[in-house]
Amino acid sequence: MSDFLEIVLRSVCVLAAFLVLPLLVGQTEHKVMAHMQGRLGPMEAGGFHGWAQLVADGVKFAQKEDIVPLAADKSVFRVAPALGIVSYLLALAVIPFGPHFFGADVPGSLVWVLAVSGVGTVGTLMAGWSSGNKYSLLGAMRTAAQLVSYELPLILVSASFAIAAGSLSLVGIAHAWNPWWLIWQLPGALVFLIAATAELQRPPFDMPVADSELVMGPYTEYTGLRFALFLLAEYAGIVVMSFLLATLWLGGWTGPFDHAIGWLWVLLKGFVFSFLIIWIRVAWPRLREDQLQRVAWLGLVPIALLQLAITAIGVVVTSQ
Amino acid sequence: MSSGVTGYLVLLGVGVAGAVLFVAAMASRRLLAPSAPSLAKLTTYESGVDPASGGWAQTHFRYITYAFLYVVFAVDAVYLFPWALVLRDHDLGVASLVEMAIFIAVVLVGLLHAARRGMLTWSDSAADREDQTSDH
Amino acid sequence: MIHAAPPMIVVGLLFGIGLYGVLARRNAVLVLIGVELMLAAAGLLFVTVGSLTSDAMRAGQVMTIFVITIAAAEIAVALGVILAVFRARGNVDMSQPGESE
Amino acid sequence: MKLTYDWWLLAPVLVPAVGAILLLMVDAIAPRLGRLHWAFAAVLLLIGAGTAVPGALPSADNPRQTLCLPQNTCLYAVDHVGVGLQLTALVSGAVVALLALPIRVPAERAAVQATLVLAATAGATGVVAARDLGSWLVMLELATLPAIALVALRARRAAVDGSLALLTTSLVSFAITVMGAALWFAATGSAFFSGNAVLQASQDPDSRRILVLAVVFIVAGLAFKLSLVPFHAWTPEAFGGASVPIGAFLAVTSKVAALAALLVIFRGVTVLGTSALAAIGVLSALSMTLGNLMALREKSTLRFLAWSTVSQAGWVVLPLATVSSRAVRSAAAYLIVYAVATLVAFIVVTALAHADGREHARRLSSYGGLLQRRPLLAVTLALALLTLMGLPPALIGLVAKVAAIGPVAGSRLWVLAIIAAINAMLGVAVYLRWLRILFGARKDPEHAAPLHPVHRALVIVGALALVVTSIAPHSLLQLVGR
Amino acid sequence: MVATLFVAPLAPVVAGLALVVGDRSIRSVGRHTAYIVSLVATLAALVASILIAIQRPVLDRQWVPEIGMRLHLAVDGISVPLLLMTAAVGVLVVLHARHELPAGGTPATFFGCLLLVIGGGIATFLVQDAISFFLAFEVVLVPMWVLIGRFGDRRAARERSRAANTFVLYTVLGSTLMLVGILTMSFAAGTTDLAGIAANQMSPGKQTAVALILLIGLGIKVPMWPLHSWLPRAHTIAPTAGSMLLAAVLLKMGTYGVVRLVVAPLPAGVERLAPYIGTCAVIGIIWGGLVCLVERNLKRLVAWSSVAHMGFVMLGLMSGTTIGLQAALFANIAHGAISALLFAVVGGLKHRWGDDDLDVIPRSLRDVSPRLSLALVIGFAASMGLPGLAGFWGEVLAIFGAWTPGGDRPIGWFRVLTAFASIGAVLAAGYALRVLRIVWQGSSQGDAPPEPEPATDARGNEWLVTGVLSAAVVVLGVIPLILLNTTSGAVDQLMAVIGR
Repeated sequence: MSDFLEIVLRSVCVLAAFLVLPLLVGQTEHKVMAHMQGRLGPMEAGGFHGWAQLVADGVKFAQKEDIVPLAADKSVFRVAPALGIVSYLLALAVIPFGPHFFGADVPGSLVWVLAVSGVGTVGTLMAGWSSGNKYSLLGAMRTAAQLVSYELPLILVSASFAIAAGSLSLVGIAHAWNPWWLIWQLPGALVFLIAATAELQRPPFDMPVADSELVMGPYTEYTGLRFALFLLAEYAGIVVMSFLLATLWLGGWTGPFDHAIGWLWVLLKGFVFSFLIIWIRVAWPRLREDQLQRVAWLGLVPIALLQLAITAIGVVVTSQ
Repeated sequence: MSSGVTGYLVLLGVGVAGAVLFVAAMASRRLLAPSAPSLAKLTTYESGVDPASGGWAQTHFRYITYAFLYVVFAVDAVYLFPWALVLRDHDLGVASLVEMAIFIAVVLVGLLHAARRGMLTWSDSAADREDQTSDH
Repeated sequence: MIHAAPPMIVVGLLFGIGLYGVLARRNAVLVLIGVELMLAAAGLLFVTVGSLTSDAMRAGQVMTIFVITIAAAEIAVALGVILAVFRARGNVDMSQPGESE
Repeated sequence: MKLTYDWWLLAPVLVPAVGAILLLMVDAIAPRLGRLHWAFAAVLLLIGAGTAVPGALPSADNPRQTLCLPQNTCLYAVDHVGVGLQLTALVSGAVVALLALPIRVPAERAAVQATLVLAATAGATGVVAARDLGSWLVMLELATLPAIALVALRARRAAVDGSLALLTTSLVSFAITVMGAALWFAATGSAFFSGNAVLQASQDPDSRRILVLAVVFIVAGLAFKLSLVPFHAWTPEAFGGASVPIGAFLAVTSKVAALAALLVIFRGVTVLGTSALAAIGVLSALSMTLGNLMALREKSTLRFLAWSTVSQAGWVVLPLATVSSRAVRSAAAYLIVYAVATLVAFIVVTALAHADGREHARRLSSYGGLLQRRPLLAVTLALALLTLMGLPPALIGLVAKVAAIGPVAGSRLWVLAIIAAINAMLGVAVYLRWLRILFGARKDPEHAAPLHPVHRALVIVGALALVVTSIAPHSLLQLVGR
Repeated sequence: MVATLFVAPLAPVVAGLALVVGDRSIRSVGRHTAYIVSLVATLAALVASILIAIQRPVLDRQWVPEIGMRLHLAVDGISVPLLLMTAAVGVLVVLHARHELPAGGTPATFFGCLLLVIGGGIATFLVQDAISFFLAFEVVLVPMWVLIGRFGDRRAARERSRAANTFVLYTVLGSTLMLVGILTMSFAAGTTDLAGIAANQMSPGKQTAVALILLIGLGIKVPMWPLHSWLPRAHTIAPTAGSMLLAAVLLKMGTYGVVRLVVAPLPAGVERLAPYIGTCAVIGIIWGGLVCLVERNLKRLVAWSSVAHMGFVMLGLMSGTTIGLQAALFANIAHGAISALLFAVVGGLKHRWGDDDLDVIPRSLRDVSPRLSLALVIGFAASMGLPGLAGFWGEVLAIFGAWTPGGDRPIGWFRVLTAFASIGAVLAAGYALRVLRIVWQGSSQGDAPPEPEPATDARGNEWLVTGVLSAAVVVLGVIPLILLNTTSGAVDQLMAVIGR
């Protein structure tokens, strides 16, 4: 019984986190982008600096009519949005905010995160395929290409972190962290950041949803709440990836007084990366599809492999 | 939280929660959102012009080589994670390092060859180049 | 530890479905999927048995990884061939006999 | 957990494998070498064969093992039979490479094909020696997948059809084989093909049942690769579609791999008794009969050879219907003889296809009067066919048939023996068709070029090989030990 | 003098191969050269055989250990006569081929194939190792196939290839079945040596099974009713020389095989099967006789008559008595000589008149060609079993032996069989006389005047061949003991072994 209660509680907490954190990131994006572009961004909703903007957006989306085109593959079309959110929800559940402060502890949680976060992209793929729309199809294809190209460096560098720590669980990795990693794993971290951005199809890697040529890519046919769920999934993705990187590279909760405020450190580090991802969006122009693949295969993969080599050799040398 | 199974049960619960969230959202939409379908709304959107020839038009798929590369590499990544755990082992460490180095090197040769043969350049000419085999 | 029965049932199901797909479907891609299901069944059986038996070499788990790898290699080749077939024929239906030169 | 390494013992596998990588690198560095790669491949394979030779000497201890774990179970072991098979695979691979040498292909394709041949040969030599499930599966697949790619790489319509047939069957077969392996593991609880684990398993009725199931699965899976009826459907398609040297590769090297894989299992399951092996007898009988019957009415050379392969495969596994170490040797001996004869036949066909054009070489009828047109080719082909028939003057074929029937007659499987006898007759009828055409009315192609020197050399070597082995069968048969 | 053991079989084989291969690849060989070469080879073989027969050398050594094949060459009383006959017939055949060379291929190929067959025959009677016996058995197939298929009757191309293929397929089936039997026995005995196999006694049940397989296999070669159907076809089509070899050498291999592989090592099995095989033999005798009564084609008639004769041989073998065995061996040789003679003569006639149908033979052959007609008379007289000629002893002794069968064979049934066999003998007399009458007084309906022929009578080689064969027939008929004595020793041994 107590087990059951515990399970429910944890699930609810994770859900809550999942609903709050992305909104924070989203709001941050609004404001940061605005200020970087010399604007104010949302100011009205909720009064103080438009803090309730995204809530308002949500309400608005909920009220919009939901259209399923005749040409679409109905069932797939309807289910697609769920995949994104569920996958990132599951990923978020295992990210530790402290040595004993996490949704679910599973051995090899790193592998778990990598596995489920990949599924989110499949949701996009389904959306694009089922829409029965040329833009969407093209977008879906590009999504697939991007997935296959950037999943790889992501996995490789994650492996590099795992090797450095000698553990597959995020908690274990965070425990094994020491300041040297900041330099030792720096290339890996950069690759991770870029690959993650690409995975999330954030600018400058938003070729699939390139609104200027593909309208909205896979999401073209979506309206109302389903569309909102895709947005939610995107920001949830940002959250997951940032916190994951924070755990892997910056040792998660480790920091001054971490036994007391470890979770705060995690949040802090996480948001730093979220901020970076937003910044990247503002700073760089969109890459062309061929440039995308080139970056992945001739840039990230070799660097990732290099990082692997460095890590492995380092581990062997130090452990002998 | 001791037994190894509970963690997975929590994940199950989280999954359920996600599903519930989705269902709830859809329900709320059903309550709040209007529904007045019309043909104009339901037709495929192609920037205003009437849709030509169904949505699943034959688009040439240039990424197949990337798909191959991904399959090869990503699966090889499978070996990295177990490796992470044995690398610190004293009598396996160095040996496994060497083996993994050989392994990655072989894969890299493949990548190198693919790159050299223009599989990674952005064109499908490599895929269906005219072949002048003397036929047998 | 996890009980043996459920995984075994899953193994049976996967293999059966895969076999059905192989036998019933004429589209090469679907056959390929069927094969993958069978392989998955085999892998699951390996890892289950491996977790039940106390083997110093973790043979079961290792075998699973091998199977996964080989399956991937197969997919690579298979996709290539299927693509070539599609280029040559315009469909990947296996029931129609190939004209053999 | 330390392993012992004996690099000389591993060389027959490593040389081709490393060679494949080298070839890719060379091609990446100097992309314009083109067909030169075939020469590299041939040389590498011959070197590999050279490294295998010491094991073939009667003095060599039997079996020779390496990659041994502390509790001396070894992952790699070659006995005399194994060495024989390894040599066959390597040499046949080299011959295929040489056959392909003169054929014009796009520069980038030659390299890839050569690499694939090397890789597949490495797999074939490896599966011979594999003594644990893991390397067994990996090597088996390493021997199979490149073959599919090789067939597909010709990129002609028919080749593609053939490769699709080959692909689907081999994928399914592999899935079944893996399932069998998993069941094996479940039954014995060990990933080794060691007899004693099987013995323990065969004590307990439950695990024995699982084990029998596993063996059935594995045999079925390998039957695909050996193209035994009823798993033979891909053979004519693939042979008809593939380029002729690749056909030779499928007919010889792949078969070596498949039989080697079967033998590895066979050694393990002898404790199960004949119950599990009755299936092999049935398959063998079916393949012999159907293969011969279909070959009797076949008009295309390559498909003819495909059907002959089917029936010969039946002969190869014929001894395995009985449980004895003699059976293993007999099967290996027959396979080697079959390999030599078939290879020679393919050499002739390739040479002809290169000189007179594939279209001409593909019709059986167009071999009319080859004796007047190209006596060398005709005589060599006749020798090869006689060997496959098992009639003097091709003594070696006769000896092979004796070896194949021996165990069956020895353990008094009358039905099987008589079916074999009838099929000996059918086989003679089959090959006589072609032989008659050779001596028959002359039929010239529209344009005939002289033989390519490499091909001519190969033909002569092949003829000599058949003659020598016919005069002294011992020279070839001692490969499989005694 | 071990060398003779090699010379006897190898001289023809090597020469034959040289002729066949050399003719194509090096330079085409002329008719005369081919003739000389083959004559020399066969003479060498004959001389060697005679030496062997006198000195009885033995050679025994490893050959192909993988299949337990030894190189064991020797002769005994049973094989010596066959060996000599084969060698002698070989020479005669070559002589005859000089006189009558069929079209269809180069002379070198023809002579080469003849030599290969002869060599194979000689080898068969020399080897003492079961597997090499099988091997020698197979050697003759391909050359014989070429002889029938390429050099056969020019008038019927399709029939030619059919006859050739039927011959090869039947024989291959037979020999492979024989191989199965051989392997079974050698596996049980642990040796492939004929003596060793004979020494090892299997359980009666197994013996019966093996004996059945072997008898079916060898019965095809002998040929024994109902497995004979390839023989008439082959004989009709084959060139004269081919027919002579077929009758005098190949069929003997079959019976020799029965003696060596069935009668000697499997007494119990033979005893159990004897009634049935004997029945088949007798049916063969009657059947052959009846067909001969109506057959108008001379060559086919002779062929059918040999089916009948072989029936006698099998009957003798099945009787399981010394007499019967002796009779069988004697009849074997006798039939070799007689049918060789007949085929030579009939072939000559066919050569002359382009057809061997009884109708086309003009009025009273004896006027046209006395020598040929004499030979023909002798031949048919012998084959009808006239006392004083070779045919007589074989048949009479066979019937005599079968009248009181050895072991616990069903006496009653064997008496019935013998009765029918003697009826067969009567039939033989019938058809022989029929032919002779026609030859003597010309054909009943063909009243065309004999068109003048340049060389209608036998001259030179043909006369030599027919003469020698006729002489042999007469000699064997007058003093059978020369043959019976040679065989008796070995036969007694054999009976001693079986008797236990």
